[in-house]
Amino acid sequence: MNFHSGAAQLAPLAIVIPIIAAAVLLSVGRWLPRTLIDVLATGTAAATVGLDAALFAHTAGGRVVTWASNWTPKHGHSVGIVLVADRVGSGAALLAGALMLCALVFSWRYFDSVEAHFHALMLLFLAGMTGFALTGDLFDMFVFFELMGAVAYALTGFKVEDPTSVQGALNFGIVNSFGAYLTLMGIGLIYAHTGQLGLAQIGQVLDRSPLDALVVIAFVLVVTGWLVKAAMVPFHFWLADAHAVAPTPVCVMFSGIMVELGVYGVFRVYWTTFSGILPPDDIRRALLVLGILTAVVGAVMCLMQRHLKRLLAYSTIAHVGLFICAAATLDDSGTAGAAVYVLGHAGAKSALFLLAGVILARYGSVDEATLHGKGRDAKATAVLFAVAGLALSGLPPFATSLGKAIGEDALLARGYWIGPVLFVAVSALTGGAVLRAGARIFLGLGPVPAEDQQQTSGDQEERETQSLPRMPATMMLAIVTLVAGCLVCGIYSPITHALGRGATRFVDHAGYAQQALFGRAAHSVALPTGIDWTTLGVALGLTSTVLALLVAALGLYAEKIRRAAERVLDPFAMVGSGLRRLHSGHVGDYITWVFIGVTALAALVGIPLRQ
Amino acid sequence: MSRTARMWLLGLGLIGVGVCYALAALDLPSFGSTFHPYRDMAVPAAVAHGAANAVTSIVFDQRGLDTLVEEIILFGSVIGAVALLRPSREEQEHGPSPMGRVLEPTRLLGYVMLPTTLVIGVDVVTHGHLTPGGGFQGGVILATGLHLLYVAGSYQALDRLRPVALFEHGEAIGAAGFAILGIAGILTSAAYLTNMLSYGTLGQMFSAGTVPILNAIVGVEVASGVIVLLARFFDQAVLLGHQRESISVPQPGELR
Amino acid sequence: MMTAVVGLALTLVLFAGVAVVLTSDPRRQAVTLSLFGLSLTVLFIVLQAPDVALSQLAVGTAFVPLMVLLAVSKIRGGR
Amino acid sequence: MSHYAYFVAGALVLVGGFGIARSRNLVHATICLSIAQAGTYVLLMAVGYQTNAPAPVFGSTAKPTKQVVDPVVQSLCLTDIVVSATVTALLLALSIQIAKRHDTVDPDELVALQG
Repeated sequence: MNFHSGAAQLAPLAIVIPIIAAAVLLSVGRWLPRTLIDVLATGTAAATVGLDAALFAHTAGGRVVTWASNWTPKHGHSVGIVLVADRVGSGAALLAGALMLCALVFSWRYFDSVEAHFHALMLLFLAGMTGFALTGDLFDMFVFFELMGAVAYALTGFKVEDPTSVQGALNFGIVNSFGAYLTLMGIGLIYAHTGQLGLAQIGQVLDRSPLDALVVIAFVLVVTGWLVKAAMVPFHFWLADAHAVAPTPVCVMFSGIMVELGVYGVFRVYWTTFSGILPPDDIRRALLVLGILTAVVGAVMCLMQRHLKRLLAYSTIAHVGLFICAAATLDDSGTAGAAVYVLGHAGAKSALFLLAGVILARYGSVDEATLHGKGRDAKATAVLFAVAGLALSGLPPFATSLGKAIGEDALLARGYWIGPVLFVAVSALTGGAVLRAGARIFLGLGPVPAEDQQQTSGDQEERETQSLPRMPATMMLAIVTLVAGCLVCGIYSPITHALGRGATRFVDHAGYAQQALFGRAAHSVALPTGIDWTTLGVALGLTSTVLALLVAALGLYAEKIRRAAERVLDPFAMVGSGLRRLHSGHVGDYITWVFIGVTALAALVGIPLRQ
Repeated sequence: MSRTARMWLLGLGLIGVGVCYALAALDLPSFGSTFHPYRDMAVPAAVAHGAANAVTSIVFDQRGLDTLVEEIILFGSVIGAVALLRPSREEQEHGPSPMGRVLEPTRLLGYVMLPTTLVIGVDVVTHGHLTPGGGFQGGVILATGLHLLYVAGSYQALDRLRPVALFEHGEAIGAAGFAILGIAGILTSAAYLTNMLSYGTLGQMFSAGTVPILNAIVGVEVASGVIVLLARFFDQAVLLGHQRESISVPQPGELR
Repeated sequence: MMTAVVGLALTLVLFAGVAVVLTSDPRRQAVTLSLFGLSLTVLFIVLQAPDVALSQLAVGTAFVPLMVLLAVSKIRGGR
Repeated sequence: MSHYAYFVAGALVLVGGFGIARSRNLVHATICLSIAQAGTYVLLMAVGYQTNAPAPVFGSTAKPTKQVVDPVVQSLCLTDIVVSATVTALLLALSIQIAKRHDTVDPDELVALQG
């Protein structure tokens, strides 16, 4: 029994180093030149990446368990808080650190920052995400969730001069906080029922208790907060508002990892605490239904956008739907697929957001229609945009394509033929929308789209820098790193295999408790099936890429076709505009949808369980 | 969505969630029961570490990590609110607006209550491990108490007593202090945030190890943070005027 | 006896909460919110939670209503 | 009667959510959010209550006993109160900025983010 290895110190350090740096920055930031602030913040992010990487390396043989305040358990019981780093958790922390590093490098030439507030907030945001990924305690998860949230609201509204910015931040703040309070209600219920707060400890009690309404509702309420963060339909409304207005480096963190941490939270809580009592078939069906809905709504809304950051935000919603579907297979292969997909998506989508930031810096707008043909001279930006767009649409050998292939395979193995269809369709639609926007902006293809008053245009977006005639080297470096990362994770199999084995550990309910509470060493695990490139995977990836190009072309030249087919497509157009009207930017609507969503989730999970 | 549609949908959602919650609540142990497994472990643990106030022991010792993060939430929110409330380009300071006559009794009440509140605040912080209260409660009392000066009608006095920059440092030092004391736990003992000092005798001033120190640090952090936060809100409400002229667009007729 | 006191405090909290939500003018809401904070304080004292009661008293009856008042006066003054 | 406290807690959350959804003022909505959060305090405290047990504070004289009201939920509730205050502060700050930029804090009139 060993809770005191040197590696055990890594997890708390990865959480508090950014906190200490943020405090230092706040205190002395006003006297430091901007360059030094940048160096300090970037250096801290790099140090955190180093700690996370060391932690990730140590999780090869099992989980790294840390009992904070040294309250190591006796006979599996403790009053303390445990941090449990496994492959998936420490991988998420590592990804958060790496994205933060890229975002901070990108922002070297960004913002005329007021003192060091922006940097301090970003570092606290990193601390919150790291803690959420590493903790093994349900209430501690809530606290880290709130840290992530509070800092994120402030970061979203950071451009206070921008009218839409503060409104998006407020919508985000109210909906997300309300979700968090529902989570806390769930925690209260489960605490009353089990008398425990640790994930593993609660799981141990639930393993031995009968299934009743309380457990079902507690599960639904607990995951509601995480699902609001994950932007699952119908909890997703805040996401597009917040992404459309947040500063570009912040969008990278939101789309690249924060939203994914919501998905992580759902499955972490399911596997460690509820998987011994809630039947997997039931949970799988419920999550698949909502995951498919999320993917479809996100993809359709994405296609209808002209505000570049909003377009990317809806594509994130669509991809979250796919992550949920993959992980909802509730087996190791599907979980591995989701993990690889998240990794690849983080690279491609973050690069696209940064490119949108570059476009904003250069042309003072992120509106696809306004920018028509404006980007003809920006060769490097155009090439990177196209590559990232193709990666998003599932072109092999990018990691997005590999993750998609593994997910499709896992869903097929469970008999869900709809899996591959959905994955290909969503990749084609979202990738197509991105490529269409790119073709308009950089190549000037297609006619200039007509004005549409109903839509959020990207013209009011406030510049975040001085006007930049050329892309600075630091921005270029951040973007190239992200795209390259997406490629490397797709072709360098040790990374995928590490995540695959990690997924097997992630879904090991008993093993988690044994190691966290009793210090027993983890079993060695085999690689899940189907996590390498297959002919089918490559073929489906190529299919979605070709379809994406087709979608882009249709988007550019469809005006005539659409008019011709107007009568045939009329019902679809009505659905589309109805769907668009639901995204009203009204916080009252959003809260109403939270209630509907909770009811729907509870019905999906609970009704089939009634005897 | 129209208002009517929203209300209908909301009604549906409220009924749905209400029914779910009621079903769950009916399965709870009845109110006031003796089923508290965590309590059964936490109270002996608090006593073993010499903390006469079991709540404070849980807050700073057993579940100290939660409290660290909670303080960081406060820290981050204060930075966030300060950043969000920074004066924008079209605003400028224009001295405190006249607040009207403050009644003499009110003014007197403010001046009398101020020292009392501050003493209570310090007492609540320093005895947090023994009696109800602690760094957080005491910090809020101290910070809010200081603003009784405003009730006393003296914004100038408040402004002098409240060098905001200094309190920003206090806040940062408090936040960093908590985190760094945690690292000291790694260096001296086995784990982050370990309560590494001697536990003393239950009920004594110097007991419960690091708990009183953390309490004091949190007191500094919370008092400073709340002062900075309130200062920013006061600046907005009292000092900053909105220069409407500078942003108003000239009407077509005026251009001639 | 104790049960009746707890029940009374809970009812007080519930009514005060509904009153806050139904007060549509935020300036008056600062007052009802303060009363709601006070009723929660009473509930926590009755439920043998002096630490929480003290927190709630400081935050719920003084700090938060004060911020609300300041925000409302800024929002009104700015218009 | 034995579950009354739990129902009050749930009712506060629902009432708070109801208030946000029909709110015509963002400051009002922010306050309603804090009412919803108060529901979580009440639930936590109700869960930790034990009839006729004393508070978990022994002072320098009282003899420690295990039969006290659950101090764990009280600690959670303290955290919860801090979170509530800070989130309220942030949302109020955002409301002030919205009022400056849009000249209104009525969600019905804020139409910048659609589609």
